Amino acid sequence: MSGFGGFVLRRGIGTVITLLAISVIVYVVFFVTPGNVAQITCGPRCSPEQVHQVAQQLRLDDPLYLRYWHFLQGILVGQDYSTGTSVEHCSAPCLGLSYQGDQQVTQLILAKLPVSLSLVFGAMVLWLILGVGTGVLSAWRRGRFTERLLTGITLAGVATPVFVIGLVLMIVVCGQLQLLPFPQYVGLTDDPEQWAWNLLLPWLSLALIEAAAFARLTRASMLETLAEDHIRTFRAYGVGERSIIGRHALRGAFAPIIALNANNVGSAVGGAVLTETLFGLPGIGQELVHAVNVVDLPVVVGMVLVIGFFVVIANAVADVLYAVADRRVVLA
Amino acid sequence: MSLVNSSVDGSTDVLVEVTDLTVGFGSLRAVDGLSFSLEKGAALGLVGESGSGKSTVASALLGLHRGTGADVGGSVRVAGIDVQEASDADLRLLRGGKAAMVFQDPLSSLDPYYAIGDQIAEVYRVHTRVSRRAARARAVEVLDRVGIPDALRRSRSRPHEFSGGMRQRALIAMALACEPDLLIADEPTTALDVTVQAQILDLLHTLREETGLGLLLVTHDVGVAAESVDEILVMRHGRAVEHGPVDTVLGAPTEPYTRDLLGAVPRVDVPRAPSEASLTNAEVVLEATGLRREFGRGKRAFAAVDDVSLTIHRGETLGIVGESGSGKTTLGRMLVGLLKPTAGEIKPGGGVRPDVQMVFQDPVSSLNPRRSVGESIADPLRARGERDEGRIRGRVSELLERVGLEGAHYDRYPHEFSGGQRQRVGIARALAADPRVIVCDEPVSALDVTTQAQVVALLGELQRELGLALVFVAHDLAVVRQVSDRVAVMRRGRIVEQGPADEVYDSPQDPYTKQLLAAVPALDPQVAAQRRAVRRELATA
Amino acid sequence: MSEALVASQPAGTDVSVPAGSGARQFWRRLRAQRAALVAAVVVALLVLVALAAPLLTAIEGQDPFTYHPSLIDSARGGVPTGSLGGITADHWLGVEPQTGRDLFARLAYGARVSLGVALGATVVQVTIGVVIGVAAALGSRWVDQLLSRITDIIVAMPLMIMSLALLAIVPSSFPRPLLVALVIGLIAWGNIAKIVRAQTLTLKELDYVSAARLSGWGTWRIARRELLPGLAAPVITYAALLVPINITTEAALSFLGVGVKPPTPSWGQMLTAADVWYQAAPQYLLLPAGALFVTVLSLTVLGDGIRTALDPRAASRLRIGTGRKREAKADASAKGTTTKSANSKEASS
Amino acid sequence: MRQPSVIARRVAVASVSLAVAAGAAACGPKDNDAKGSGGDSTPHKGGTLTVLNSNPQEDFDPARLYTSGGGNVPSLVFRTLTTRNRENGAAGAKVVPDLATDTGRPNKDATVWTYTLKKGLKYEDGTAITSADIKYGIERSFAPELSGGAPYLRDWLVGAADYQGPYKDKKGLSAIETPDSLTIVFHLNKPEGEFPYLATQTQFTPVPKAKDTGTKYEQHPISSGPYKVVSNQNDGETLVLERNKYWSTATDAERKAYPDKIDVKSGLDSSVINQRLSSSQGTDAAAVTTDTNLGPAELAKVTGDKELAARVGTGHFGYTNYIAFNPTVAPFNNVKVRQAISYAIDRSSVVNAAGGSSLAEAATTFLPNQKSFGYDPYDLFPAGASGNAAKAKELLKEAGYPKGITVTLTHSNDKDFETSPEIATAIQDALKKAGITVKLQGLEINDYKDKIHSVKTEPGFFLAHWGADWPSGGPFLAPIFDGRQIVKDGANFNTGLLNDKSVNAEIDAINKLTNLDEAAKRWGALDKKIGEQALTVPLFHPVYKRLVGKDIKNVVISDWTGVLDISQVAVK
Repeated sequence: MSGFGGFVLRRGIGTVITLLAISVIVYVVFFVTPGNVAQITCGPRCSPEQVHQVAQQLRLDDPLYLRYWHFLQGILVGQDYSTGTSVEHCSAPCLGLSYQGDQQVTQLILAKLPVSLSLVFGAMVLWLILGVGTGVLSAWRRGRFTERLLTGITLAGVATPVFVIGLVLMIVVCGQLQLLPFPQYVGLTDDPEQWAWNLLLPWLSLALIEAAAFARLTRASMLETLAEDHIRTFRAYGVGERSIIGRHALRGAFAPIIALNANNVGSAVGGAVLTETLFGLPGIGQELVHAVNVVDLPVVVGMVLVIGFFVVIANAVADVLYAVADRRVVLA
Repeated sequence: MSLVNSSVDGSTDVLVEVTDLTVGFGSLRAVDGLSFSLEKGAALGLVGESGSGKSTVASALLGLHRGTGADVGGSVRVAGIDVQEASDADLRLLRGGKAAMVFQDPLSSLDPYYAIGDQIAEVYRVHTRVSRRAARARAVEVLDRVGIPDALRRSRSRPHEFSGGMRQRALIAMALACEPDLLIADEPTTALDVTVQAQILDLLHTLREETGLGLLLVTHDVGVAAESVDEILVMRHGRAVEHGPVDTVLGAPTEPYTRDLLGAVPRVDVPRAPSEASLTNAEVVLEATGLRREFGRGKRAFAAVDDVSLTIHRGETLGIVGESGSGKTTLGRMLVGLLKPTAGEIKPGGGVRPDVQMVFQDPVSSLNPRRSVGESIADPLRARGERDEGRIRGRVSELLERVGLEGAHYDRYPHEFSGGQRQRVGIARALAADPRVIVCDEPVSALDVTTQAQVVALLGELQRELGLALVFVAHDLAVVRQVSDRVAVMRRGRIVEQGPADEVYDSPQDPYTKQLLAAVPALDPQVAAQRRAVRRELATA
Repeated sequence: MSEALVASQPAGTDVSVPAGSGARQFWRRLRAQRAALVAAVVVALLVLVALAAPLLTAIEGQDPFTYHPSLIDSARGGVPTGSLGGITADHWLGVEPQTGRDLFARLAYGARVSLGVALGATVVQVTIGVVIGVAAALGSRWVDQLLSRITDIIVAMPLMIMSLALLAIVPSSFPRPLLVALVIGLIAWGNIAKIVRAQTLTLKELDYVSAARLSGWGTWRIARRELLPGLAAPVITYAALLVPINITTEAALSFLGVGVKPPTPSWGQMLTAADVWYQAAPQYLLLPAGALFVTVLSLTVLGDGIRTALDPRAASRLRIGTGRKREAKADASAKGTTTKSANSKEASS
Repeated sequence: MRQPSVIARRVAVASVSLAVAAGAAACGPKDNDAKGSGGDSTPHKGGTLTVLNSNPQEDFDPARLYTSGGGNVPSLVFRTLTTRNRENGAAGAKVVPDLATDTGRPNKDATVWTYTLKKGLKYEDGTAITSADIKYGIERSFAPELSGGAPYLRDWLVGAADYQGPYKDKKGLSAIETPDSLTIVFHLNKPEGEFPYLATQTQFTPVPKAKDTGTKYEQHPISSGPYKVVSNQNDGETLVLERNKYWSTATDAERKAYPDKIDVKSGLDSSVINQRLSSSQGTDAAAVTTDTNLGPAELAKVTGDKELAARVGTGHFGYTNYIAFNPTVAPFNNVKVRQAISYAIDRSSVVNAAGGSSLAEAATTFLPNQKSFGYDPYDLFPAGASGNAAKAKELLKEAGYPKGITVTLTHSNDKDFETSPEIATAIQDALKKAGITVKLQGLEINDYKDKIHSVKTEPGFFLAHWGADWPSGGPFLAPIFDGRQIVKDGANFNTGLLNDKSVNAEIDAINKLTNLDEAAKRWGALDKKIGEQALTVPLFHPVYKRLVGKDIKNVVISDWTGVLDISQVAVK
């Protein structure tokens, strides 16, 4: 088990370094991004004096390294801030306060994360079912019409941007057929049924886009496995085609599917911007784009770190799952 | 048709009846009009070089060509089932139920993702309606039967957790699970070390003795066949060359091809004419002292080569022999400088740059498929600064001719050559650097015996002519004896025995060397039986 | 779209030692696949349309920029007045709502931008990916650590966000299509670098690379002569996948308002503007969507074809993903083997 | 104010460069077509109204809100000294009393304004509203923590320029006096006849000092209006408002407050909002939107459907989209060049780009085309519908450019259909005929705003827009053309850098008028006078068309906001 402990430790250190590097990059990039933050925060018709006051309030006049140091301090020991009438404490790890809403970034993230996670994990189930199912079918019916049809459909998913798929689905399914409600996020803990019902369409839109990659991967891995010697063994022992496909060929595709899936889940947490936007799901991606537009640096840094964290963690989890799926692999 | 039917009705003991079998893949005829039969409990060896169609025959017995687009003609009856005419369901009953197959590479022949016991149980359940639990019990039983210790626990392991020999035992266990009448073994020991090979052959022998299994053994190794079967069928280009009892075919071959084949097989018990160099105590060209090489770090570190010292003289051949994992390849790579030793040093004799080159095992991967062979051979010349195209071409052509190819082959690509020819290209490339030493890492193990003999002969010739020192790394004891003046036996990274070839082979001192030599299959069935007895002794000792 | 571009593909780690070589074999094998041939023809046609856009629109007698207010119904939001979205002999595919600009001309010129941006970005991604991947695989442990870490960081950065920021930083005088191609290329090379690193790690263990080292060549020359050709198959295959992904990325950036700027047409921009028109003027949406679909489909099929032609061992198999490496050669020790598998794994995550 | 996110892109949201939450002026006749489709059109109390919005109500602090007339949703919670008249059309552009008994009593030169509160006014917790609370509310809006409101208080109140709010400066603003709990007096540093308009803004809402929680106040602002905030999630993304039982129609003649409950759901894509309103399923049948207009594509669909068309409300907000010139940059320093462009402009293609003739009306005046602004329909450089290329060429020749000129048009990259690339390309195409080659310079929105609002970086030729803080010429013309409002080192809106003594003097003179009708006429005349300098090319005034759910009744659209007034809507 010490091997696993070492793995966790190494990955932990790697994660911290990666996230630190990301935060520095974001700080630098947004430092040179145009947009007078104080003016944006204060309002367009603020006088120069007011803008100056706001800039002081937000420490915008400090040199970049000091601002970054302040940010690190917040993470390590938290930070105090004034609401005007009282002094509040943002406890460590504090990612700072939004320039715009004076909200604690950590709380903002906690509010948005359930939405993004609901979207991504639900969609994940669908894209695995759709993608792997399609992949298995097309590996089985390889070279026949079924396979070509399925390939075409999944590629259509890739080729059509989500804002087109999603909108058309919504107009048809919710507007014309009235099969589903127009999506509106409902918390999982508030009402699980409504949660699923409302998210079904976003899940489907996101899944349609990702499914093709899984279908291709599944099919390719299965065909590769089918060409391997051990399949010949089982054929030579009278094992039926169904079992060969379903048990042996599919099993060979597990590990690569896990790897791809982890990759996609990790990046979709912050990457499903367009899906969130279209369906009005108040998730990380949507908030992040908004924060970028108003140059709300603390929010941008915080959100990017969370997204980076998920990507890194997803990959670490994938490595573990991969090692479980394929026992020949050792964690390193 | 009616004839065949009557033979089944006539309750003769015919297990396999192949009549005028042809198998074609497109324009290629892999098997061309082959007929033979096998009685219950008998053992037939199909022997031939690569491309002779022997494995195709094995597949045809189980109808494995069905649905692949191969063109199968003639008739095949196995255990009373007409393989050509049988329904898919009947064919599945045959496969594994009446006739089971054991494949060459035991690792890739098992599903890497499932426990071995589960895989055997799965196959068992295809043929017998039993519960999962009963099938697992049966799996443990057959695993125990083939000599896997602690079978219950080991049945839960996955293939990669087994050693090569264990895997092959597991495959044999799978074959035994449904108590078939016929065992088809397709090169069952080719991927195994010689000691393990002996164990597997012994196992097959015992199983036959005890269960009365019929055996069809497909192999390229005449020695393996000699150890295991009653009858031999020598194949070439899809046709039968010679067919008869093992003693007759091996003892008094009538066909010239069979004679050539037997002549090419290296013998472990035949001494080599010593080279001049070994007699004259020539100068030392390479000296290695206290070599050690570790892989991995921390807890996973292990030494592939540990405290190895060698000297190599001009014009002599040093054979390094050992089984897989013995560290012989690592040692070879250190000698040429592809790997840096963790400890110890390698120095050229007389302080001259050693100029060590290498000939690689795999003729496929040792040449860049995207460059012409001429370009590959020219590499050392260009690297040394030669810029004159004409001179380069001239030298490369010369080298190509020297190794028995044509100078005009300069612009050809590796895939246009056969395995043996590619190995010649590899030799030419090594020569291009004007080396004093060439390390040959299993240079012939991927080649057929006849080709093997030619390449070995070429190396010997070159050595005499150019005064090269050769380090010949191989697992095949016979080949090593054939070429070496001195031999070093390696085991687990160390040299256990080193000395003149004849001494090591004829009066081995180390028990491991003895074990190795006892494991070498003999061409003479009588000798084989003797060796089997010796092995039992060694094992119990 | 962002979803597509973050969908990175894990590394292919099998080492192909293609039996064949030389351009002739490649073409022979490519020609043997009908689907790939058809796809190649379609791709060629698309490229041709893009290149010949000025000529084609001249034949039509239109250009992509001129407004035709008379062809739209201003009171109804600017919907084209004619039937089928205003298809006439003058306007082969109808006109754009709100402006009356010719859709055929915009589609043809849009192909230039979309394909150009996507190809440009792919070239950047492949170049960076190959350089970083090869350097990491061949460099010392420290170089490898450093480059792999940088790759991790790039992979963990949300692409959309960095694009938004970078596109805002660069002065507007910088040619926009070039900028979009550069930004996509500079941000999304992580996965290809990982693939190349894994592939190079395996390739460099091959005997012919060792032989080249024994010949006395240096690392650079070996990388160029022995490794790069071996990387061609996986890189080309992956690049064929990247092109459609990049096209949709451009579309997504347009959707977020930072793509190629009007009046320069691009398919992504057309899609973005058209999606709300899907009920009122369906062909406005269907044209760019169809063009994108055909492009993605044919590029994918062509990519598979090229892969198959480069690596016949993979014949009839489409490969994006991780292959489990065959266990190593006879002499590899058990431990060595597991470490190797771990390497290939590392690269695929 | 907040910028609408890039994402809320498809439809131009009614965000004046300034006013977020309120809209504009009304369309002519009282539209019967906006009534609910049911037989009984009489509104009743009860039910739940759903509001589907694209932008979250991120600011819900009265100090931070920048509204015209108190906003739509905010005005359900915040009552102010005065408010807008909640009636259809031009009548809706009038200012009426709210908390106060009248619209304010000025002294002779309109520098001192006195208000008296109605009796019996209470907060949601039952405590009494006092004039001191109003003063405190205004003082809060000076705190840097709570910045965001309109600049007028700072500019007009005596000694307010350096005031930093009650958190830093406990003494308070001496310009505001509260002699007793019902009276409040404002001292201005110059005459401002339009002060009653200013008093409609949310800064004039009472904030009880004891309940002030600084920047957190917006999570639960204390209601003085008919509804109180029950829940405010995710920074204004979902709001639930329920009745404030201490509010009474007896003291509030303006707000009808028919529904019992109001659910505000935002963060929605604009096309989704319109789709939901047109489908009107479930709770969407009783839904409206306060920030999403119909876009051209949706309009094309809606006009073909009678049932839907009957549910579209049309309104006009005082708002102008225009081209701005910087006369210090060549060649725009030459008035003939500016005139040439004015003549050359093809307004019909610009209108099409903005959504067609149903969503935009060609503009030849800077002031919006409404009576309350003193609209005078002049057309100084008649360009017709599609531009007068000949006249433009002639002027260019006179200006010394016989072969035409090449100019760079700066615009934003936002998809707002106002200063966006679509409009810019339409202008590019339109000016081609007159031999004017336009190069486009598209800037990211923040960059664009920084550039055009700084005298140091202001480009010569760019797209701009301006919206009314209240329906009068004052806040429309003064920030843009008053020479004393040129800001050298901050956000400057006088983009024409006009500092004309006669203009300045006329602005001062009109500000003294407390008769607003008379003032309107003079604003109109001033607009025409400034127009002669061709510092801007007015392009179009937007028209707002919005759908309502099928159960919605009593749709009132004033000329002040241009959109339905949520306080009048009924769902039963």
